[in-house]
Amino acid sequence: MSDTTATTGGRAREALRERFSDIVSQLAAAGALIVVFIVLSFASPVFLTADNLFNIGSQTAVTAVIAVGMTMVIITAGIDLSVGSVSALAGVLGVMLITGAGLPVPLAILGGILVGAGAGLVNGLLVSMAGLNPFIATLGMLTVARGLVYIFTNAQAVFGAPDSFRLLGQGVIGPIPIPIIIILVVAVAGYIVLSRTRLGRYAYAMGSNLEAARLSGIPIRRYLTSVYVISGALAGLGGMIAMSRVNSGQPNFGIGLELDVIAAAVIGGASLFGGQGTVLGTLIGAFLIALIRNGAVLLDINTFYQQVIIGVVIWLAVIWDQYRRRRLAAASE
Amino acid sequence: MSDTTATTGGRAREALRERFSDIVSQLAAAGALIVVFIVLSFASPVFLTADNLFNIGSQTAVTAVIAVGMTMVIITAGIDLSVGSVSALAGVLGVMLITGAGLPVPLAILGGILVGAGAGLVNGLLVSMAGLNPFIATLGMLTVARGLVYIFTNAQAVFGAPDSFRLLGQGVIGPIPIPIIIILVVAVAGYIVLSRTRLGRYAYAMGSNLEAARLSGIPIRRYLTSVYVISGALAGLGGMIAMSRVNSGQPNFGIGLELDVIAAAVIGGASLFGGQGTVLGTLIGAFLIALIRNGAVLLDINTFYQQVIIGVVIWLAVIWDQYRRRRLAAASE
Amino acid sequence: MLAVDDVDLDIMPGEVHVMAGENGAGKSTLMKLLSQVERPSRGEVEISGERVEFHGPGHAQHLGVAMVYQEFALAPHLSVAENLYLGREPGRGGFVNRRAEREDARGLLERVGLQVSPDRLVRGLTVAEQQRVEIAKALAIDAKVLILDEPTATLAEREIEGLFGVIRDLTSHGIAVLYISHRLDEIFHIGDRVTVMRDGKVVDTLPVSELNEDKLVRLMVGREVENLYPKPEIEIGDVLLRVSGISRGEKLKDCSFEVRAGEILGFAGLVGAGRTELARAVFGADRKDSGTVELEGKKLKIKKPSDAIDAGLGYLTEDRKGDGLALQLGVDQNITLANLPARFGFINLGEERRTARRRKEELNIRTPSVRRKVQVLSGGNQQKVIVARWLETRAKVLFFDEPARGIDVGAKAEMFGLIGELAKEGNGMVLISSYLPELLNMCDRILVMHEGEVAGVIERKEFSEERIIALATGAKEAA
Amino acid sequence: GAQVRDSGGGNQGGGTGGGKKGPIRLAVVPKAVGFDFWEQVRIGAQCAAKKSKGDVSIQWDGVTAETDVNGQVNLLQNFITQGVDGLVYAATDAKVLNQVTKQALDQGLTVVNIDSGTDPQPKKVPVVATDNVAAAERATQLMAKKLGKQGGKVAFIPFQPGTATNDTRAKGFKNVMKKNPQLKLVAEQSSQSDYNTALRVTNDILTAHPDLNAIYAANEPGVLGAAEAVRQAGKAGKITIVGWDTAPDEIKGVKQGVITALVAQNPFRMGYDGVNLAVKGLRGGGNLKNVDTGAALITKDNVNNKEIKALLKPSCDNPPTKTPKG
Ligand SMILES: Nc1ncnc2c1ncn2[C@@H]1O[C@H](COP(=O)(O)OP(=O)(O)OP(=O)(O)O)[C@@H](O)[C@H]1O
Ligand SMILES: Nc1ncnc2c1ncn2[C@@H]1O[C@H](COP(=O)(O)OP(=O)(O)OP(=O)(O)O)[C@@H](O)[C@H]1O
Ligand SMILES: [Mg+2]
Ligand SMILES: [Mg+2]
Repeated sequence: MSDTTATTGGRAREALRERFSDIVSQLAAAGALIVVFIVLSFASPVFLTADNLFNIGSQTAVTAVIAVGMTMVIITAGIDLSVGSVSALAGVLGVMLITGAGLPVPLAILGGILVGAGAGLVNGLLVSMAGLNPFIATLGMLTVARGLVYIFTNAQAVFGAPDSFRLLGQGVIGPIPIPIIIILVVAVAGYIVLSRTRLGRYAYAMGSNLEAARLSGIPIRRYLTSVYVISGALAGLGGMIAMSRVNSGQPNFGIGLELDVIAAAVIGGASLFGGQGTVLGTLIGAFLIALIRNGAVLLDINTFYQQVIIGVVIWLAVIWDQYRRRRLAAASE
Repeated sequence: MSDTTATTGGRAREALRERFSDIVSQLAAAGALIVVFIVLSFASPVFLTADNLFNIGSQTAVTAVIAVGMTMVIITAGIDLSVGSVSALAGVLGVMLITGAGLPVPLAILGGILVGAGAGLVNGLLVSMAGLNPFIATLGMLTVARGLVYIFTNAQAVFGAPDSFRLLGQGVIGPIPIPIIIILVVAVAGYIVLSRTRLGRYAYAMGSNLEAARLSGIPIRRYLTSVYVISGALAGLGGMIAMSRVNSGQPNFGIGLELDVIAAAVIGGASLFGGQGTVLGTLIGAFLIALIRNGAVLLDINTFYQQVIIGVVIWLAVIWDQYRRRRLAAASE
Repeated sequence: MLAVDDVDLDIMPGEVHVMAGENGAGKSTLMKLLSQVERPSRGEVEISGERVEFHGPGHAQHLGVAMVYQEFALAPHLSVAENLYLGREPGRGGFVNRRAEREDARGLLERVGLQVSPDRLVRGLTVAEQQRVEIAKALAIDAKVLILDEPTATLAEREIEGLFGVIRDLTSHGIAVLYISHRLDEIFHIGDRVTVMRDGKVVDTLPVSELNEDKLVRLMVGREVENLYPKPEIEIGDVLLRVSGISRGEKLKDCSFEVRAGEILGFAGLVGAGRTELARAVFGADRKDSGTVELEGKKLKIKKPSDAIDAGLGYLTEDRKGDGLALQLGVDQNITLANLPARFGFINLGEERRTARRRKEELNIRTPSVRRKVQVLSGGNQQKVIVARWLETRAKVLFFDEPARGIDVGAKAEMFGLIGELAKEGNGMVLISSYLPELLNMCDRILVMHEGEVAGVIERKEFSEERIIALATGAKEAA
Repeated sequence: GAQVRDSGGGNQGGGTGGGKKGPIRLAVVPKAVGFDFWEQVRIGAQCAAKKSKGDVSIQWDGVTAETDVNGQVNLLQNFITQGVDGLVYAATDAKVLNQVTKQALDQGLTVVNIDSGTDPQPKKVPVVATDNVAAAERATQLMAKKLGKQGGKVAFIPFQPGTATNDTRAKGFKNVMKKNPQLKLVAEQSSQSDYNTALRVTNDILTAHPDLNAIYAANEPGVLGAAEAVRQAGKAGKITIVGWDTAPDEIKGVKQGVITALVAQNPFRMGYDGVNLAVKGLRGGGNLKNVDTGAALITKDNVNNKEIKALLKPSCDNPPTKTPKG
């Protein structure tokens, strides 16, 4: 009998560990983050200055904000390749709303977000209604949105936004840059949505077993669509931040951005097969990438070597993650 | 008993239909291909000229060849984002083998292919041994390979290859451009591997249900790795073709190529969740994209609008595919 | 953790050695150790005297250990033939001889009496059909030891007889069969010796001759289970659900039936008769060509499952993994999936946990924590989780499609008890099962299907296996 | 046997190297679409087409990235097969595109290079371009003069190593740097032709080198990013920024004194003269001469001159057909 209890005791411990293993991948990424952080603190005297850290924060805002939306999409076993183009489209149109239509800045920002949401809606409908593979649906949007932004701008940057527009991407509240505050707000909101709301729960359920979700009465189409709308809207917000940082509408912005964003989510433990992923993990992933980039410039590492290093570090971070998971699985027996 | 036979009869039909529905997606894409083809023949007088068709063929070679390898990877529920960079790395090093090491052209081409295979091997080991998510493993390779090619060339194109090197990408045998012949050879080889060999069978099995494959005693790691090696090798071949077409080593070649390649496979009916995909379908997908690009130029469609159109046509092609499948599923009852 | 703890087990050639035990007792895990799917932390396996090193499933097969897994190990995108010989394809030099493969496949399918073309994709088969493909796949390995993990969970009487035929044939050739089942009658029917497991330990190993049902149950559950089919006395109310004229392609032809308050209606029929299809059509899981559904007299417009659920219907599917569970989600999250305790879109996590805990106790779901991923629960406990989900929806009419699949006697009794309770509360229950005793004991009426048609409905007082079989096989005299 | 495909005949009514009557169809191909500079080229080209007598139509198309050499080769080949009368294009790779030019000439097309020529440059093919190296040297010298004898720390923001434009502008810069040892190159980080990236790397460079004295940026996004970063660091005017191109905000930067000098090419004129030369070649034939479209160095002092204004705001009514030295 005693060993039976021992066994059940073991299982209880294991149950704990399992919950744990959900966050462990994030911890692993976090581990990598911390290592890189320490290395850089020693490698560069200026790295640990408030200025630089705030800089990194602001620079990461765009990726991080968009990555939160991407995480939701990935959790549903989907993917959104269009975030780069959509952020450009939304950002540029947002700026045009100010310079062209003369809208007040806050409304224009809202407008930009809505444009993004609109693109997301198209993605969502293509996936949930037309039954397109998310990869194809959003790949199409990637080229369509880019084409549109060129058509609207004739490929010319849009200038002439008032300095008040700079606030979003360059402003500070007290000592804290507004972009960092935005990251926090979006992250907290994303965390709540994923862990506390129907939408979040259904996202996990749909990603884990779509048919089971459907048979459990979840209105698949509505919720699947909403997820892409959110991703689009956040891409729009990200675009507005990016444009605000340069106080102009840049039609060429965000080419290839999707890869960074997806990498952030996956490094953070999201599974492209759905059902797995967390906001915290994604943030860590985003900052890991940003940190490497920042360090590379501070140390004036040759651009070419930077690419090699970034790739290798991403590998190492995730390998470490895997290793930690294995160790944990092993320990749990 | 007569009804039993009836049912079995029904089931036989069902079997047929199922097989059918696998090729139907290709047919759908083929349908789109044919439609686009006909439209263009009417829209542009020069479209149907031998020259133009050969152009299209030769220009598609690179994408098509690489897409065959990508198809195998996708069938295993994997993905290879690194093909663009790897083709550049392999192509440039291949050219250097001629200009630098003074190797005879055929050996240099082989060398390029081996470089690609080497990169593929790294991808494969990262996926099958280190257990990395294919997306991350190959995303890392995407930046690493690109960085390496820049480092080796200092981002300068490599010139000085003999005219004999042009053969691969610009040669003809009789009236037929060699690139087109290469497409055929690779496609046939790919078809045989996928449909007639263990490797192909296991690729489908692993992509369809990895656990089942493992339980059936398939040496997962070996076969998974081989698939990435093949993809890398074909990326290498594609790279050599591309470099031969410009008779020089272009370190910037193939940026973003992976998206075209993956799109070709998915339009051709490959499923990113694994277990589905065929060489024929992928070829059709590749040519569909190429045709649209070519047509857009012939019809002098504004470049910006081109992007929108390409995106929309991709959507339509796949929506049509979905629709056909549905109709078929319904019919099969 | 220790799913299996210090187990000694020896199997004689030519014997059918039954493994019995509650859900989560460790049967499957033990078998997985034998077939080298999982690596034992301690201990060793000997086959005909020789110690066996761990080299993974391929090696086990090579040594002659074949296993039919409780959770199917088939590749849905591959054809039946391709699955049968997966990992052992005929042909040389890396090439596959597909003709030979297809031919051999036909032979195997014959042996398990499965009438599907070897070219069918496994994806398109019913669970029952897949089960038999699994068995055929194991037969393809000429094994010294054949392990069958709940092979009959999804089979109907007829097919089970066929399977037993196969097993006897094997044992007569000196092949040892390890047989896991929760069906007592089978155990006595086919078994030579029985090993009972509980909490990862062997309780006892006895020859069948020294056992009777009660004793076996006591060994398994560790307590008395007086009545397997506790059917309460309920006076039937008036019609709750009226389904009329449902048709769908070839599968369903003008099916009508009604369920009364407090009634338990059974669906009987051979595999492929269309029971599942009928339930799915009513529930809105599949589109229907025609037919109407009325609940408490008012006509329902059911386009998708959510409509049905809102209206007060529930459907527990027969394919646990395929369309039942969200494996990456926790037990609690799976239980509340169809009826999330939420306000304004926000989930009440506390209530969710309480609900889950309550159901865990009620159904005795073996898991240390309700937050654990369903993935790692034993087959039977997974089944209980889905049952819990549908109990949560508090539906007026509940369809249970093979609900007893793979759950142990104790649990079975508990669950049928529950079904009784629900009926008592004035709900209508529909019980789809391929295991007649369940229907005969639990149901007030049994609807028998044949080739997508309602062959007939039998009142409880007229219940008899013969009549049901007759209707199910479409024999004329029954009509 | 296999042989290299001679640029396979079958070309519908190509040009004849002069004496061409009737309508003319020209393909005008930039290095890449989607950039302000090339939009100016397009406007110039269309202006020329509109003004030139006889029916001259132009077909504008390009790849989306300067790095896509293969793409440009394919594009031009498609135009040749399509049977346009002439090509007016900017070579993304001098040596590679030389083949295409040959192929075009073989088929009797008239070819004109704008912005960047090929190597070797066929005599029949004129180049309408700025001497990038020379212009880069002028800009860098001005930077050196600003920093004076004590010199200082300099950062370089290239945009796409390996492309002709980027490398010629880098060459001129580095030539002058060599001649001025008092100038120290402390950072070289690419902007990847993206404003935000430029801003990011300059941010970080300023963090790493608080005592930075000057920045040389090789194109519009680089200049804008550098200026923005300097502004944000509160060092406007304290750091010398010289760079390329003339986007509105760059000009604004000059006026505000954030940017010291800009190299202004004359993209409008490249398109304009390019097309005119092609038409001349097709109509009259004869040999066509190269055109140096020149480059103006725009500073706070001359930014308001009217010829500079004309250069910055080209209109088809009074095309800036010559470039002030600035
Ligand atoms: N991969 C795993 N990780 C953690 N625990 C596991 C794993 N697989 C099984 N278990 C646990 O081990 C115990 C035994 O599981 P097993 O599947 O062997 O039970 P079983 O006897 O087959 O039950 P059933 O009759 O329901 O199939 C269960 O409590 C289960 O939760
Ligand atoms: N998921 C499915 N995919 C494809 N065909 C199916 C599926 N489910 C059932 N069918 C087909 O419908 C027919 C009826 O299957 P169904 O499951 O309804 O029979 P049943 O009476 O429920 O028997 P059982 O439930 O025991 O399999 C089967 O012959 C099968 O071919
Ligand atoms: Mg089991
Ligand atoms: Mg059924």
